[in-house]
Amino acid sequence: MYLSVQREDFDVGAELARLRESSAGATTAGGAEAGAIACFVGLVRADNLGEEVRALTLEHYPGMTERALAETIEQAQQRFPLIAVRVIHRYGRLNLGEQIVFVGVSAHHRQAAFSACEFIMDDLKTRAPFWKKEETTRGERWVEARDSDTAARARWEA
Amino acid sequence: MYLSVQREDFDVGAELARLRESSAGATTAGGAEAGAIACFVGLVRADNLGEEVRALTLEHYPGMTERALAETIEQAQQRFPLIAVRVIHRYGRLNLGEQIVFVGVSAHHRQAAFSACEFIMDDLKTRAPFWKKEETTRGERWVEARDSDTAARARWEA
Amino acid sequence: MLKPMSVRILYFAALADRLGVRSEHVELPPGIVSVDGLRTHLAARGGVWADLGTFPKLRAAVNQRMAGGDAPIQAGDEVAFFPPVTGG
Amino acid sequence: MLKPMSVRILYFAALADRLGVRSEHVELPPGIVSVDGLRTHLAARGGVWADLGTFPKLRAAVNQRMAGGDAPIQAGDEVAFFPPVTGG
Repeated sequence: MYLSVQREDFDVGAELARLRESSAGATTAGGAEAGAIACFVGLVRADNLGEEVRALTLEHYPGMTERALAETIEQAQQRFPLIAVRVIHRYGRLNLGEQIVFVGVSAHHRQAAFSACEFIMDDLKTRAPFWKKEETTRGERWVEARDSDTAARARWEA
Repeated sequence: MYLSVQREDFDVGAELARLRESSAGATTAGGAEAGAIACFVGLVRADNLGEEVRALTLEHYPGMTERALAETIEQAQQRFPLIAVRVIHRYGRLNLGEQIVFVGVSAHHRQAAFSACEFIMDDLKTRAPFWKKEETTRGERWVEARDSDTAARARWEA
Repeated sequence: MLKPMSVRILYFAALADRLGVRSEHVELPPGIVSVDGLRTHLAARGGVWADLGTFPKLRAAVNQRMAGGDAPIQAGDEVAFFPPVTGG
Repeated sequence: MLKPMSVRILYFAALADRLGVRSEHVELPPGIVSVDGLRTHLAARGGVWADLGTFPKLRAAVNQRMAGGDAPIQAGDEVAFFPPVTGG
């Protein structure tokens, strides 16, 4: 597991290369190697609920953020047979189109990789202590939590 | 839509950068920008059904392959609200750990991106005319199609 | 006689903006044993603090873990109040 | 009198290995109008071609589209026979 909460941008290609490296075990051991990598990147979108967003600032709760993300990853590892997981979440001011979050997961089979990647995003959205303040054409405003995110997380308990 | 059937390896970081570029529309249009990118990379695994795999050769049906992958992408675009899609599938001889397939999808929201990425893999697995021949410690053998892949594709029709 | 209990309190995002405070150390009188008890005590300070009592969908964490209103608090704890999270 | 019908036929993967042939052009007698009809005609050539009739889970494509056994075939078509696909 690798987890980082950082102000700086990240290089998705480099992150995926590291995920691949940490997923390739000793070839003689048999079975340690990944057949599937799923990844997700969240970006700052221009248009949120009809108003134009120019940038956003992500506030977070240092310490608790890392703890919450680690718990999310541990839950994913308990639920799905995974080989390696990398999660990066940025904070601070981000412009339109910038990268916010990276989730990369490797597994023997694609369904575990897809499910874990989606689970991590759904869990993180309802648990990790980040708050977005948007700069729109009509001024600043804090983003409201979405019921759809709560519903997305609830699917995993059905 | 971008689609390539090729012998050469691909650079996932560059592919994701291109996906991001083609997903960032005119900011004044509002709504053309992606908030989510989901991607999948399939790798040659060491261990398949208990025998050690050293390499595999992917045979394909030139012409039909491109047509089938284009149909898969079109189906995904009809089913989910997507912004951009990139699919690369390799053929020829691939060593252990090498990349076989890349699927990258951008969308406004993460659920469409995740679903489309998984749908494309499930559809491709049952429709695109590729066949894998493995080199194992016990010689060469053609990989048998898996019932689990047929089942994975069938989920989308439920 | 019971000693006063010291806790650290953090506020985040829209709540911190509303209160104009991001963190404080408070000495609590005896009898405040839960997150809800603490919230009521702080809101009773009046003025802008009344908003803490009525803030919609308020969430809390004790020692950096999500906590419900009946979660216990002890001397030395770090308690945080904030709106629902919106990361990712 | 009906003219013979010319079609191009492709074989892939384990099937091509078994037959020792990857492609051929054949002139078909009148009356062969479907994928299944073509398969039966080819298998009737005997020898290794009998395997085409019994090959398990055989799939087919007509003009590079997946086709069932009752799919029609016409002069000039490209017909392919192959095992279930295993890409991805």
